[in-house]
Amino acid sequence: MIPGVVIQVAYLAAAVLFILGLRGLASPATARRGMLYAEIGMLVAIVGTLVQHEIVRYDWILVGLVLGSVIGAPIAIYMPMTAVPQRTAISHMCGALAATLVGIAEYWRLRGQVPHAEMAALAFEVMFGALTITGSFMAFGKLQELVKGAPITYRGQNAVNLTLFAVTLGLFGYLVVQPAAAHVFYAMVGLALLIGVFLVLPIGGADMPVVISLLNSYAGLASAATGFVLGNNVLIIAGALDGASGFILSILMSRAMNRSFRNILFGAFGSQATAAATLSATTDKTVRSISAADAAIQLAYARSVIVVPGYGMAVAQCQHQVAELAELIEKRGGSVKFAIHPVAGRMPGHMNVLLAEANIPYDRLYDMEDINGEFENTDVALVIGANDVVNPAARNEPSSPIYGMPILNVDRAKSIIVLKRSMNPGFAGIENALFYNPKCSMLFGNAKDSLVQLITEIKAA
Amino acid sequence: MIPGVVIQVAYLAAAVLFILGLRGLASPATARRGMLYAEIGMLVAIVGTLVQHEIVRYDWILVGLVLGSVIGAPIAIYMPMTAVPQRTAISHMCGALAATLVGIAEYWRLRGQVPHAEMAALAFEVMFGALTITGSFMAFGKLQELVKGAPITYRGQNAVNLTLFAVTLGLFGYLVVQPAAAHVFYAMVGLALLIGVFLVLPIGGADMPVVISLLNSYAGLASAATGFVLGNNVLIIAGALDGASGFILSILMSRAMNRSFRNILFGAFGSQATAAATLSATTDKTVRSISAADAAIQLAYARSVIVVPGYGMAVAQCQHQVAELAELIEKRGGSVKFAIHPVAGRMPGHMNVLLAEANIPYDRLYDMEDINGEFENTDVALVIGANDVVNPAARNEPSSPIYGMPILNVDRAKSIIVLKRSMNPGFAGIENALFYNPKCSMLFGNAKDSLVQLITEIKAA
Amino acid sequence: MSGISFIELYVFVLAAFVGYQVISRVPPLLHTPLMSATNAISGISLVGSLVLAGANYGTVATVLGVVAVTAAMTNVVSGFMITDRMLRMFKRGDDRK
Amino acid sequence: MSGISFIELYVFVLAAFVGYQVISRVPPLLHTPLMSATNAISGISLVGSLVLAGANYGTVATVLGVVAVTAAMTNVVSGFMITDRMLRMFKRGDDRK
Ligand SMILES: NC(=O)c1ccc[n+]([C@@H]2O[C@H](COP(=O)([O-])OP(=O)(O)OC[C@H]3O[C@@H](n4cnc5c(N)ncnc54)[C@H](OP(=O)(O)O)[C@@H]3O)[C@@H](O)[C@H]2O)c1
Ligand SMILES: NC(=O)c1ccc[n+]([C@@H]2O[C@H](COP(=O)([O-])OP(=O)(O)OC[C@H]3O[C@@H](n4cnc5c(N)ncnc54)[C@H](OP(=O)(O)O)[C@@H]3O)[C@@H](O)[C@H]2O)c1
Repeated sequence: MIPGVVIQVAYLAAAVLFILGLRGLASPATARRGMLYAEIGMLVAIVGTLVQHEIVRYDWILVGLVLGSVIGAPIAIYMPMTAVPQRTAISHMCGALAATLVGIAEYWRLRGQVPHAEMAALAFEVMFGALTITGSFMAFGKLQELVKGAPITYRGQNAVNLTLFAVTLGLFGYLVVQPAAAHVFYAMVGLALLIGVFLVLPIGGADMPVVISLLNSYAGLASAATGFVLGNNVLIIAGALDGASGFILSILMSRAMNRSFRNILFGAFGSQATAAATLSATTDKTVRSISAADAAIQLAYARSVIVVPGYGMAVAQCQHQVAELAELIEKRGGSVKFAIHPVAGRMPGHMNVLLAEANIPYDRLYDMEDINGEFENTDVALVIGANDVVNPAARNEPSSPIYGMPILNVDRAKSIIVLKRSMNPGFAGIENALFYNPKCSMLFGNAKDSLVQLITEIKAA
Repeated sequence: MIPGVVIQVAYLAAAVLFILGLRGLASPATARRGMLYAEIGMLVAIVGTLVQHEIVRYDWILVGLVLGSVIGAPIAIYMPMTAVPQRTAISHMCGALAATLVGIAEYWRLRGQVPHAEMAALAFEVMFGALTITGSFMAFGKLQELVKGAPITYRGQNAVNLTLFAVTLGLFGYLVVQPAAAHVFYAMVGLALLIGVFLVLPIGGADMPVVISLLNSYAGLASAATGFVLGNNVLIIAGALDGASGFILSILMSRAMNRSFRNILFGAFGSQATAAATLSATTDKTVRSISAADAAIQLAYARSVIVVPGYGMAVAQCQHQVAELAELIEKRGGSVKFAIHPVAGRMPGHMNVLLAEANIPYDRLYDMEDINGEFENTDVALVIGANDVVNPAARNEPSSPIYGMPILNVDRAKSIIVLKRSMNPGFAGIENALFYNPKCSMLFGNAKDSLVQLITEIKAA
Repeated sequence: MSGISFIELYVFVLAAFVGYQVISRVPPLLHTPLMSATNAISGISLVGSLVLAGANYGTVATVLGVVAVTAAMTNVVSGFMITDRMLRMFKRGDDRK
Repeated sequence: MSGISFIELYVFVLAAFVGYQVISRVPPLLHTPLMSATNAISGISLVGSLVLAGANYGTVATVLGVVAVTAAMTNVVSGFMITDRMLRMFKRGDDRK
């Protein structure tokens, strides 16, 4: 009785602390305290579990805990901030792996003597868990460029996938009716693992953030199902929180990208071809290229500058140079603001983290709605590796695939300087009329190199 | 098994519908749909309950349902909007009555054979229920002026109340240990009923809204405890929602009034004497009284008017005249806005409901923060029965009891017209320097009569 | 009495969180309807009272049950009707004839 | 396996509501830390794995349990540490030296 009460109280406390922890993330001022709550919650839950009767030996537990810490800590300490998407993918894989293994062990231990309702939860858990394991691993591979990032498609792909789904669901249904059919159980796990691979193959590397968030909510659902199987409420609650987070982020992303889930999951993004076509059709327009020296002069004498970072800043890893440049301009009396588009970069909040890493205070990062009115009165808009998020086609070309997506009104600034390596399109694979705007000058080259040149020139000016 | 599942599903659906219903209240545009959800939820829960096995006869149920509808509907249809506080009090009484009776019947039925944990929930339920019954009834009496509204105090009151509390808690503890002690159970119910009376006696009629909200959260807690006793989750959830609502509203009110709970519950607001003293000390200052004709001319030629309604508008029930006057001024080309202080009137949202009743669209009602900057550019601020919420002492007299309470900056308007009957103070019982401001003119008289005169004069102008 | 399981505490705590968050989002404009809406919802204690009035637990239980049903039903009916009456009054500027 | 009671559905539904509301309030500024924070919290599946690794359910269960503990613990440790590392980077203008 007593250990039962202890553990229940511990789990309830953990659940409350997790919720309070996530509430803390409503503002940067309370976020660290919130995370402390969540950490305490985790500790309470672990300690509470360890006093349970069923646990009779601690040696193997210790092995697992030490191994996990030894793997986890270096990842956390040495991982570059630009690798956050990959790490997130791996982390979903770990979470799903734990849920799936617990489910399989539970089934194995009970030798299939599982009541129907529990079997449904258990089958749900291992099915979602298994497909999240391989799906996340594939996503990791594409992001880390171990696997070819481009969508891998073949004829009849959708038919194959649908068949796989249907068969797996069939096995699921069979299991609920006949929980003792062990071979069916293991077959279902195997098929779910396959589904994870096939699901992610046709999706382009750049669409991975949405996929990762979706897998996040699947991992959460698997974890909640584990809670149902084990009758453990803190698992149910944490799984629901996790699932909600993944779901909301993927909705926000696909909305800000102006695309539907269906389009992302089954579209296999065939736009490369179209993009090339439009590009060639407009090569007769002129592009003004600018030298670093000239650009430096413009920036040195500008009274107001808005920096618009994009995915290119993450690729070039030049956030520190951006901060240095901004400081330099401010020392000379100009004002510098940062305009952050909600889907700039490749994951939610990407630009914010990078700029924070470069020590730029967050009250100088402006959300799109807050800064869009200010471009008109801005001397120079400095676009660093951003492309789609400043593409005016979203506003005025109904035929464009990004039409309707809200963008930063960079084209309203008095002059525009764009740092990128070439005229290649960005993520959406479409051309950008901004670069042909007479007010716009292109400073070609890797953003990091260009920024270093700009800084040297301005210092000399 | 089957009816069990039906009822569980019904209750879960009801809980979800209640939550969605309250979410709808986040905006007037979705509020009615939200309430429809809540109504459907209630219907689902009732129907789900009626199919339960335990129910063997429906005649008495029908009697109760019909009686309840026959009592409830006329209240809802004929009650004047100004009587909302009283009705709320009565409604908490009914809710608490239902919870308490269910608790007593449960105890009676089981002849005290109740396990300890259940007994704690049961005793909690009847204790909070009973004190809410009488407390709400007293509050109703004071608001409806059946009982003397002024605080009723006597020497040693706090000592008596504390003893009562202590004895009741003692009985509570005894019951948890000895659930079979029936006489202790009924004694505790009796004492809790007494506590309700004694708790509300020393609180002034004007402080009732805070008390009502507190009783609201008690009723919610009692209802949640019923849920624990009966193992009924929808009761737990609805009770928690109810409790949260009462709690939040009472916090908001006491914060906006710049007073602590302790002060309200035990302060017995002794400020009448002080108020009279300050009043007499300043009668040498001059007050400009104005005739309806002169006020009408000012209003008729004002280009911008802000109306500031207060409790006096509710007392005079003159919201329709206010609307008529506003329309008249607008027809003549002036602009009219309404400034709503969060605690104007005597209950949360009081002014909003009254003005909505008079058909004034809600987008013309401005919250304090949104309109406070506009008084400076306003020709006439028309204060209708408001007093404390426009008292500049809150801003510049650190010794004032309302110092620190946010107020409407009426004194910054180019001129001010105040409609009230006398120089008497308002709720807080303190004098208002605004009325001695050289820009301020007083139009004495019942607000309804004054408004009728103003309307006639403006029509004639 | 079906026995208190610890899990009901989870339900209560989570519901309190939900309540806190949902109610914090209600604007002052709608605080009066909010009060009557929660009154109506609190009428859910009806479900406990119905069993009391309809099961054969003896006369005392039935009498208490009928009173409880009446009280709770009063809340439900008047609460929802008043809330609706109030909400019907709230209009945007452009809805006005 | 302790049997599924219906009440667990309540817990799930309410937790989903709480999650939806809490997460909607996180500003875009903190979406990346949010992702790693939920990763860390999802490591709570540790509590299931610990029992598996520590109870005497046989070798297969123990092996699966140890792998599961390792995987979950990796999430907990790296999730919380990365979140903290990121959050430490977010500074207001006036905190900057
Ligand atoms: N944030 C999210 O959550 C998220 C998730 C999924 C998808 N997306 C999508 O990602 C896109 C983000 O837009 P964005 O404007 O940030 O990026 P973008 O449209 O992908 O453009 C990035 C640009 O950076 C340039 N670039 C790359 N490496 C560079 C380097 N080393 N130096 C200088 N320039 C470099 C590239 O041009 P060059 O090759 O010519 O240098 C490219 O045009 C949107 O379409 C969005 O929908 C975002
Ligand atoms: N809203 C809430 O939730 C709530 C809850 C609890 C307490 N309170 C408190 O209530 C107060 C509300 O402030 P308030 O400015 O609205 O009201 P107030 O300060 O109470 O003043 C109301 C004024 O209206 C006048 N009045 C009364 N009947 C009138 C009539 N028939 N015609 C014309 N004038 C009439 C009174 O003066 P005469 O007697 O001279 O006419 C009185 O000075 C605040 O102190 C607040 O803290 C509010």
